[in-house]
Amino acid sequence: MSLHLQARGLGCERDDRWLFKGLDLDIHSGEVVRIEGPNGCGKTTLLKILSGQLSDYQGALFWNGTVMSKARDHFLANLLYLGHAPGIKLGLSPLENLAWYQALSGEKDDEEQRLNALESIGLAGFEEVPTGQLSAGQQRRVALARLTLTPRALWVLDEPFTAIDRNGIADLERQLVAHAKAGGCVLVTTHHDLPASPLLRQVALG
Amino acid sequence: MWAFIHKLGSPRWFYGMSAKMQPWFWAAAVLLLVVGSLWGLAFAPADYQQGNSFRIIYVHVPAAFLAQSIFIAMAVSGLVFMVWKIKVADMAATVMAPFGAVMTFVALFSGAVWGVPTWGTWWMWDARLTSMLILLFLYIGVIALRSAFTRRDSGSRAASVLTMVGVINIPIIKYSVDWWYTLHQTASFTLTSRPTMPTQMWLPLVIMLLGFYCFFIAITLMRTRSEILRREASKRWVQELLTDPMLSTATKKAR
Amino acid sequence: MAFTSFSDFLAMGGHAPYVWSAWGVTALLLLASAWHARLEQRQLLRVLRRRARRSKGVRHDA
Amino acid sequence: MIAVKATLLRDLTLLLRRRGEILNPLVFFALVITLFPMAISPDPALLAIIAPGLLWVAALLAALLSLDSLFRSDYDDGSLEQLLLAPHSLAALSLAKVAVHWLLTGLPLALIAPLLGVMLSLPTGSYAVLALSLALGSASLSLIGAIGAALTVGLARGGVLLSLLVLPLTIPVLIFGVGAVQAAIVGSGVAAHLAILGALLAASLMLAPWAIAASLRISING
Repeated sequence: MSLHLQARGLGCERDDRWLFKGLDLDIHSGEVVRIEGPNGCGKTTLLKILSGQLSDYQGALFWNGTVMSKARDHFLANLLYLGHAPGIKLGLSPLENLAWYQALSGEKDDEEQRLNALESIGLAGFEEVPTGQLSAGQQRRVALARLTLTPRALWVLDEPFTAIDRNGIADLERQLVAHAKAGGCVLVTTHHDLPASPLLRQVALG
Repeated sequence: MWAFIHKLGSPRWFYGMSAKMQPWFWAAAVLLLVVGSLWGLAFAPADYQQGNSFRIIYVHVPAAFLAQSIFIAMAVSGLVFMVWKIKVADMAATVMAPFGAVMTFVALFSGAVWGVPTWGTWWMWDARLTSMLILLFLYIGVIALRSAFTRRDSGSRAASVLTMVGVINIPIIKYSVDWWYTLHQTASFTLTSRPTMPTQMWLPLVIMLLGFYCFFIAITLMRTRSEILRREASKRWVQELLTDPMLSTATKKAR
Repeated sequence: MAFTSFSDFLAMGGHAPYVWSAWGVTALLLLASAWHARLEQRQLLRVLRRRARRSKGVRHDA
Repeated sequence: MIAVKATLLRDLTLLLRRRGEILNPLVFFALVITLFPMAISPDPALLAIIAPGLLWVAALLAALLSLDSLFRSDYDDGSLEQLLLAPHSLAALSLAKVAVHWLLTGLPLALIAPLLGVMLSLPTGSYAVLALSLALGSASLSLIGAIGAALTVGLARGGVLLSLLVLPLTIPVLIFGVGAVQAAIVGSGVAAHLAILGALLAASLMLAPWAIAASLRISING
């Protein structure tokens, strides 16, 4: 299925200061789009708008050609958003955290899949350890395990490489490209330079 | 209808329109308040039971009415702001809140003072006074919540939600406080409930009520205009208004 | 007219402190509100005019 | 529905792992009740008169104390964003969170209230009504309080503001809750009070989830 997220004349004003204005953006299936720009230029805000969390912006959003407000349910059913904060409960084990996400995304309760997802992200052996006892990088990996766990077409990732070691970064880069090749699309902000790829597109902000 | 709503919602249009209407409301407010005060203070007959202390009714009741009406007006503005994203509605709600709190305070103060000759005490947990006190807390809550947000837009929307929740609660609070009061009734009669009032008594009350409402509309228009200027200061029409001396005096006088 | 003389009017049949304090506070707060609204508008206009002139001046220099 | 159930389970698990947070409101409740005889008088006759009101006010404050943390940790660790982006009704999901708050705060408070009632020489025959009215009333408190918690979750110092926003709105619940206990002492009209408490709960159940959802969307805006 071909997907298309479209932004027209997007602008965001925060207390009389324009973060960005008149932004046109097209994101299609099979693309990795990297938003870049200096600190405070509104990358996170843009991702929050594009993922449908913020409503006070100017301009219009379209999902597969339909206005976002009418296509919201379909959009959310195809979206996987990973924010600045990983959204991981420190009091729960990685397995329990993923179980909640599986239910939240409307997937079938399947422990086999959760174990596989944790293994593929390199957390085999830590499934039952309270997440609070894991390192920051491992906690981030629990969140990243959702990429394998829940099959969603559109990935919106805010600084996903934070606290991840070099091997993990290489794996994640490969995963992003593979996802785009398989027909998904990835929208990502990062200060880390992604390796050149025909699928990669850079959008400068600010 | 839609065109009208959006015209009304345009700060620029509202700024011009309110300039035209404002003087009339000020004039009406002054006229009604002066006539009502003279009539109520000097010409209305004294009450056979309460004597001249009953003249406090002419400030207590209008203030209490206004206090409740302003909260409802804020809730309606909040709804308009949330549903149609009309910013003028929120600006009006912003400036209404402090005046509403002042009116609630006036109602409380005049009620407390009235209590001395009537019940022999400064404070009685009378149903009306208790409801007013709770209303004052609601006003303070809305004002505090709005100012607690660093982003004005979030503050506006949070205050709108709280006002709407409050306005649904006000009748429930009023009903339960009335019920609670009848259960524990200690005073022989409430301040303002009386079987019949001669025309000479209630006519000044109506005039004072109208005067208070006109005053409220006038001051809301005036302060909303300031709020528009403050929030739209960077817009071009405001800049033109400010830098063109001819235009700014013209809008002040002619409109 | 409910009173026979002006001093009678001021005395309010012995309820003077209550009637006049309630009315006084009300009048005071209404006047203060109106005065505050007017002051707010004037100050705002003054500040905004000055700022507008300054930004215009800067544009001319540059 | 699966998502609502999973959220319910997740929050229950989280809170049950940190038992201190469940115990704190209960200890606070008992402590406040202990203060009153010392501040007023140990006279059983006097205490019996004011006991229903004291128990209700103390329980109200204890429930309020724990409200601030209702959405706080979800806001801090980013789970709230995920909750908002789930393809489910946010109102239903927040209702699950409120239900957990009631199960682990309101219900335990209602259950230990009769015990504290004994210490305040609450007249016999009103204990069951005390527990029942608190159970019903605290559910409304959780719902109304959650609106305030959702409105203040994005603010750095939301705690005191939360009390200021929520307490005036809880007055009807307080009046009829205390009324039910007093009616039980006098021996008449308990059913009417409990019915009104139930009606207040039904109304809050219908309206509060939408207000909570709207407030959460505002708070996530920062």
